[in-house]
Amino acid sequence: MPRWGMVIDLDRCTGCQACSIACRTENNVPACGDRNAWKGRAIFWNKVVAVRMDGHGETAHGPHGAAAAHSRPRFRFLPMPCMHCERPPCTMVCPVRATTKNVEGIVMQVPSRCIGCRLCQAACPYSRRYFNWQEVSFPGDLGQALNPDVALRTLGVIEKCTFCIHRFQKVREQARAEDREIREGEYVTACVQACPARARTFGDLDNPSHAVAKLAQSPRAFRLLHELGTGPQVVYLHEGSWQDDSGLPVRDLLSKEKEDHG
Amino acid sequence: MADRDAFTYFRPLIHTSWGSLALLALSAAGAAWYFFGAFYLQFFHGHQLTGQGTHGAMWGSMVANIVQLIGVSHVGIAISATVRILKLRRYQQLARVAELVTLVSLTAAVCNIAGDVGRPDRFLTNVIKNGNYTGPFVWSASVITNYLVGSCVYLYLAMRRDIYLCSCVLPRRRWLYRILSLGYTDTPEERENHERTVWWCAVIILPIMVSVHSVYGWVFGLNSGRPGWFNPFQAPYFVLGAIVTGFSGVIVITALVRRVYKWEEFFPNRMFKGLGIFLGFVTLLYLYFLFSEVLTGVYTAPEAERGVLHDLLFGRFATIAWAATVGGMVVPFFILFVQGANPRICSMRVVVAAALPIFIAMWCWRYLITVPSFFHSHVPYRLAEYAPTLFDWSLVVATYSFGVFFYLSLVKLLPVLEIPEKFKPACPARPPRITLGERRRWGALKRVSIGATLATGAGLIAAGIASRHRVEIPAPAIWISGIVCLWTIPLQACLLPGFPSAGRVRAHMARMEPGLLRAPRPAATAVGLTECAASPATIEYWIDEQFGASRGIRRRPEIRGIG
Amino acid sequence: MGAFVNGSAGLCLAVLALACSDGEVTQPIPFNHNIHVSKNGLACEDCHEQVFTGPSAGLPRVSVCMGCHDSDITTSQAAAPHIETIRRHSKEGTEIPWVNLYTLPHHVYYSHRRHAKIAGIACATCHGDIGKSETPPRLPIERTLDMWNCIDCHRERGVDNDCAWCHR
Amino acid sequence: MHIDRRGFFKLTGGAVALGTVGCKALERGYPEEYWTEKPPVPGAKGWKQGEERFIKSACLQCEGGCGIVVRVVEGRAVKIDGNPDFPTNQGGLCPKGQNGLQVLYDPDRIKGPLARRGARGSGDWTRISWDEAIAQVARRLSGIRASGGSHTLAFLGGRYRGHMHDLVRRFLKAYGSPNDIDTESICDSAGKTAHWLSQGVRERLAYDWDRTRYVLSFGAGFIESFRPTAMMLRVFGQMRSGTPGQRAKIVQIEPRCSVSAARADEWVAVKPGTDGALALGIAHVMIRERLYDEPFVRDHSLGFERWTGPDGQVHAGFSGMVLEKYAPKDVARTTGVEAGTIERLAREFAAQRPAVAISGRGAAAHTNGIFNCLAIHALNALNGSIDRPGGVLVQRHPPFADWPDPELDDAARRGAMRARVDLSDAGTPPLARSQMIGLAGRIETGRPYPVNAVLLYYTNPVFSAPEPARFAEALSKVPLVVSFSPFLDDTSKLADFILPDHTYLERWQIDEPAAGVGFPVFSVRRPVVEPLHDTKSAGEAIISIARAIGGTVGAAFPWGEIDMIRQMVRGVHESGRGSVAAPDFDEFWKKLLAAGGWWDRPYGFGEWEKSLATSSGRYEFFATRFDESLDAAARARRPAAGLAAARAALHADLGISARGGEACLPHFEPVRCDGPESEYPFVLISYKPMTHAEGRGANQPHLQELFGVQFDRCWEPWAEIHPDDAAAIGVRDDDHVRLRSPAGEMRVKVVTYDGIARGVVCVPCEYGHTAYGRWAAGRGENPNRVVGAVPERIAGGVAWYDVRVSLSKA
Repeated sequence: MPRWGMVIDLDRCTGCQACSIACRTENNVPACGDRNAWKGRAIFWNKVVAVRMDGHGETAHGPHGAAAAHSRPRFRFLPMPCMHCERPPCTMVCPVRATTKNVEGIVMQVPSRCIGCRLCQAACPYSRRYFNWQEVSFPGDLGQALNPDVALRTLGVIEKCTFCIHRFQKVREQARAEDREIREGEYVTACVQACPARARTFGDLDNPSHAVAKLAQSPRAFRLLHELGTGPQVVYLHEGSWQDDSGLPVRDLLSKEKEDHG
Repeated sequence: MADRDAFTYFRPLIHTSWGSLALLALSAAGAAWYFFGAFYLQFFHGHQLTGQGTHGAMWGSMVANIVQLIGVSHVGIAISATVRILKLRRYQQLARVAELVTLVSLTAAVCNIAGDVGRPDRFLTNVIKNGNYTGPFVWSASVITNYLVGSCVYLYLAMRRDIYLCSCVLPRRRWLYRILSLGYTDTPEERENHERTVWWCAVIILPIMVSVHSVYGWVFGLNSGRPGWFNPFQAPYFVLGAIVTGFSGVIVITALVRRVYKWEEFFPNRMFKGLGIFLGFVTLLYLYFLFSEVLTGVYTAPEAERGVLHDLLFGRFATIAWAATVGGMVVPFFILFVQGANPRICSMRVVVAAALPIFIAMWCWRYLITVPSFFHSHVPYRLAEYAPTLFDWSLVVATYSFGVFFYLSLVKLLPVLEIPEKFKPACPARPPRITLGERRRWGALKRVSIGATLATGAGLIAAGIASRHRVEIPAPAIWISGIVCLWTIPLQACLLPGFPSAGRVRAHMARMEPGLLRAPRPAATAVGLTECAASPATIEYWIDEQFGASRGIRRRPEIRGIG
Repeated sequence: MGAFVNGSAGLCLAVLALACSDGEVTQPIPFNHNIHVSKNGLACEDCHEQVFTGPSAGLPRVSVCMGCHDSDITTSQAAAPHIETIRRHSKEGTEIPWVNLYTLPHHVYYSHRRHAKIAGIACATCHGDIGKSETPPRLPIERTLDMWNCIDCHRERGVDNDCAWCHR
Repeated sequence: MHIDRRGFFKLTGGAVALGTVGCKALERGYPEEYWTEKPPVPGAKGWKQGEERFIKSACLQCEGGCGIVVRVVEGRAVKIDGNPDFPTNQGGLCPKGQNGLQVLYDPDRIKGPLARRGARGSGDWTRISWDEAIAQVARRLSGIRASGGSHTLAFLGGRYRGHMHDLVRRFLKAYGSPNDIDTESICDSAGKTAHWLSQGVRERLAYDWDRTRYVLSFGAGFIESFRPTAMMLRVFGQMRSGTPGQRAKIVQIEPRCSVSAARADEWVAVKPGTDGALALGIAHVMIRERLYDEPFVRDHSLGFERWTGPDGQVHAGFSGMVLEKYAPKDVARTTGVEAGTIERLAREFAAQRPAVAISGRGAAAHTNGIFNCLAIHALNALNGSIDRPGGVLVQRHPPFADWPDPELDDAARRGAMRARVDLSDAGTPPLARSQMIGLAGRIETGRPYPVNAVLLYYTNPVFSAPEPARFAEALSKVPLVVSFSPFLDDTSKLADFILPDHTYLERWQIDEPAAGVGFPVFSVRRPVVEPLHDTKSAGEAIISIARAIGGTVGAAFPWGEIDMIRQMVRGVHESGRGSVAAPDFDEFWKKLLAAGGWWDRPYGFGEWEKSLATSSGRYEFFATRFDESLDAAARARRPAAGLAAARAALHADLGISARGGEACLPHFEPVRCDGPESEYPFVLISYKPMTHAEGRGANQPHLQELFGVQFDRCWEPWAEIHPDDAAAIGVRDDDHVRLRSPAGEMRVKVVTYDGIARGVVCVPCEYGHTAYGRWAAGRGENPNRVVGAVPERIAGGVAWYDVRVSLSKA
């Protein structure tokens, strides 16, 4: 049974946000307009967060990248899909089983079941869940571009990254038709396909032959807020600086130890 | 004498002033706005009308309000239950005022929850049909239903006699009270039966009320990802908060009732003083909890955690936090303390003057529990400031005016005061018709049905819990129906005509109370309450009925209408 | 007062009655499955072309109808006007505006290929013996099927009921 | 109120009924499912239900021309992804490219030809038929031509791709107008000119990124806006993937810590406009320590050492000048970069070969832009990176066939003789090819001759040119303004006729990616959906206008646009080279469309005559071409004076402080800003973020919504200033400030940012449209209003970054 996961190489990431747009077009996410955007209601299943790493501005929690060699604003561009945790806090609190952990590791959201109580939203430490604060609107011809494979969400429900489940369903069907397992690279999410810098890799974390499985073991690998014990299935590789090839700053080594000791 | 009593006891039911009509209309309008705003506007135009946002406050003033109302709802029953169990005579009349508060605020809270979720149309059906047992929301649905049904049953049984009296005494709407009293005839054994049942209800309800607010503590406390929420302390913290809120709320409302209906004799200052002392005590306790929470927050490791606390103490929420804590808790506490310590001071005004700020401060603290956490998400998003919009505020206000409306109509419909036993109707509405033989049969039936209900209820609950994992089975629906089922037991116990156990009969025989076995004859038609001279009232009554004629000392009830 | 009460009550009940019965649809052509399937032994996939190849079975395009009805194979007078309609459509190069009744809610991924081809489930399992029906169905399948049908059927066949397999 | 028993029961019943009905009604009224099924597209017949096709085409969200694959379902384009085979982007795509569907399906597109009814800019249009539109425009144009004023037609063109520029040139030639005015001058004329002077190639250079190990990026938006964007993103990822120490290092040199700088390995903050000095400082170290590539300099360069020209004149050498004038400590003073850093950069640059130095608008869009670029490019020469693996390449072009020359009538010939309207006065920059600056003024004043007609293709000067307001006025003086824009943008709003073009997903076009991979490559842009509206590709429109004008003009276009395209491609087929091969042309064409493009790997190194196309056939440190043109200009301007005197005077005119031959060497010139520093203490930098598709992204809501990734801001502009400056003028985040320059002023929100030097204000381009659809119009104010027309006097560019402003709380 595969366990789908993603590895995002922050060293390669350019912060170009192609993933965000790819996700939006693939999953029929509407633009929410200025007023709602300023209210923090813009929906990005996949949001690129600029994290100041140098102490100025707001700093990221969780393991930091290489310490700044010289004083300059250090940004980490953190592409944030749903982490598809192994122990998702959101599925625990959902009162109506609208969000569930799939047997193949995908945290699923069924908007047509959701009652919009926003408990899951509050529970998610990564804030990767989005509530539909206003009507979906695709004025004029924009509706033509909607992806027929993905249903639109009504207002008043939660939606989130589903690892492009509709792609998965098709690929899975094809595999069944040919009576075989799903090949590596056959099922990738829209963001992975779009990423021009190839910062993202997608595949089966439990299958040693898959690239993600190897990358997830890299010394540069870290999981966001792993101290919360959610066990994200989206793994990040932090930046290595140009000179030192050990790559790992102290903080990460420490946090890795923590990881090892449980 | 008698009619004056009746008039004082039933004042709200008998006479309605223009003022209260106006208030009724006003609050009705408010309630209407709530339902329009929450269930029409929000439903079709989304929660964008509120000030909330995903990267910002996901929950806002409405949630604060819900917690507040749930808090208030507890204490109603809590008070009356304590009064019952400990037989606190001084506070006896407080019981029903408080119970009505429970009923109202609980309903209002449920309305708020329904208005706060994105899809109220799915809300109840989905939670009950495919509820997920790990979700605190489902627990709250269960416990709230439990609590609502329970308190209704409790309220009704405790009130039944008075309703019956209404049906005998009031000039208008007797038909209504006759329906409501469901064939209650004020026989001593019925009374005794009721008291026993109600006592048991009280005993059962107390722990339930603890459960409800604990659940609300857990709604917040179980979110590991939320700085400021995630601590094991949350449940007791919330329960205590509820007690503080509730007491302040009940004090204010009782004061109003007393003011409006001139019931100084039933709600004496000394009662308020007592309440005040208790309120002061719990407030102090709450302050202590608060302090210890802040302390842990300040010392605790996670940055976000510290961020929240810092924000509360010195940051963007500092003003409201300090104002609420000092102006709304410390100062009132000292007021109450002074009053409590000083035997010469004993005034309702003082207590209310302390209770009101406490009530408001508690609301503020609900708000401060809910909102600040969102401004310290672990991942540094750019967060939108949250301020409740006019719409938010209007809904909050509207909720309370809904409460006012509901409470007022209840007061106008039901007897608020418990009418002491020494009063009996000059003319019993109807004589008990059931003969002794029938009673035996009914009694047997009753015992069977109660046993059956008990089995069914327990079974349903067990079945529901057992099937919690099955997607296709509506587990919560099952266990909730089980709970409701169980709550019919006290009703049965009181409503079904029964037959006292042989033991009890013997006891009564020993105390030579003939009435238990014999039906009273219909008395002459009359109105008004007549006060029985001696007690035990029953004996007096029956001797009078039996031998009065021969002894020629029949007491005629005065025939006079009531103003 | 009383009048108002009576009035409102009556009105509400009326609306309630109205609300409970709702829209049946009529197809542009009263297609007779019985003649085509039972009498002339057409298979489902002959007209619903992608039933074995795609998620949706597909409604017959004009070209499919014209495959047979180009020549006068129909003698019945009753059918004549409808045949004409078909021909008109094909002449104008427009499609027959079939009303798609058998669409599941859009948040469900239901693949005919997956069920009819790979799993080899008979069409009648869900569609009943529509092959014998004289007139096209009037109610959308949502009214006759709901998620619990899927779930029960899956359980019978030992397919797991994970949300992610069907919901999207 | 008295309620009797029956009433009570009725009420209860009523309430229950009401409740049920209410719920029912809610369910009904509620949009439970928004269906994504849609009515069939007209013309999408032959699509099975749910059928999907993947059609390869080319992107046009910028000039990158990346290969795309469009997923089309039932005749609707629903997703755009990168074409995995295409050599530049190799399957990746930038956000702009991903978002192309919002260009195609923009609800505010122009639905058909429009003729102005009300006053200019009143927005009062009448829909007319294409024939009518063509006829009317043609009548006006032929009228102008008949009156012997064919040269008074000016064609303003922006994003010409593939065949379009040739087509327009052909039209102008046949019609008889010299005024082919493109937007190069407001883009990066300086860079191209520098390449021309030093290497003889007047276009963007390509770089062998896959093998480069060190990048000095001078003011180039390496990630955000260096073209082809998607390829740069891919390249960045690739550079980062190597093991530390061996993998490429990227050094970003610019005053602002942009996304590129933040993601680069090192950010060197330099004073605006002093990039050239820094480059020369680095050169100094390399020469002093003999770190430069001596064989290359010896064999392939001119003017490194002191040398004697054919005319026996002795010229100072580059090395001498640099060693003398640009010691790190002096450079440090000019640039604000520590001498130590300069030394280190020089050593790293020389050690980590192959290494390249690239220059972008940040270095080029200054009054001294050309010299900056020359100096920066000189580093490549010193490092021997010219035409080497991992170095600078010269983009090779596909062997397109030409169209047969049109025969011209004498009206055309006469017209072609006339001077260009944009380059025709005494102050004309000697190396300019076309010039936006001052154009408005010339049109207004009617010198040298009044402009009677302006045709606009893919350009929006009223938004994107400096002093946009002035441009609007100028246009109001022009009797006939015709726009081919598919959107009602700021300039089209002022037109008399709008002949709406197809969007790039509806049209035929060949596209050659802006210098990217070096080896020749082109893609074919083809309709992926039927045209949505009653639009017509601009090429077709121009052709039919020409035909309607008739005579030789019409005769110049015997074929339709698609035939012209195929004609060009025939050449490629006949050359028999490249990725697509087929016996006959139709086969070739089919294969070409299937592949989405044609390319001819690998890049041929060592073809010096191609890559060093200067007169001397060497890399010219001393730009002989420049020398000649300066002489020519000097003579032209001051025939009376002797050459030396004239040159001196010319230098004064052009603001070149260097004397004599040094002017033609890569050297540093201080920038000239208008407005005294005392009054305008801040320097304004208007930069391009990733989501800004050359000012054409504003009408795409998705791009608007993730506009500023660094500050997570969207939907409105902002001005970044250093926290200390902010404190000094007493503003905090989200306060409004007023930017004033001699040219104009704007009001904008403040973002304090410690990632920029003090005394610098940064404003992103994109906002301040007055039209251009519901999402673009009326958002914030246009920074170009503040940018005065500070001319770059040598190649006629705009010195975008030499703008001084004052800040005040507003």
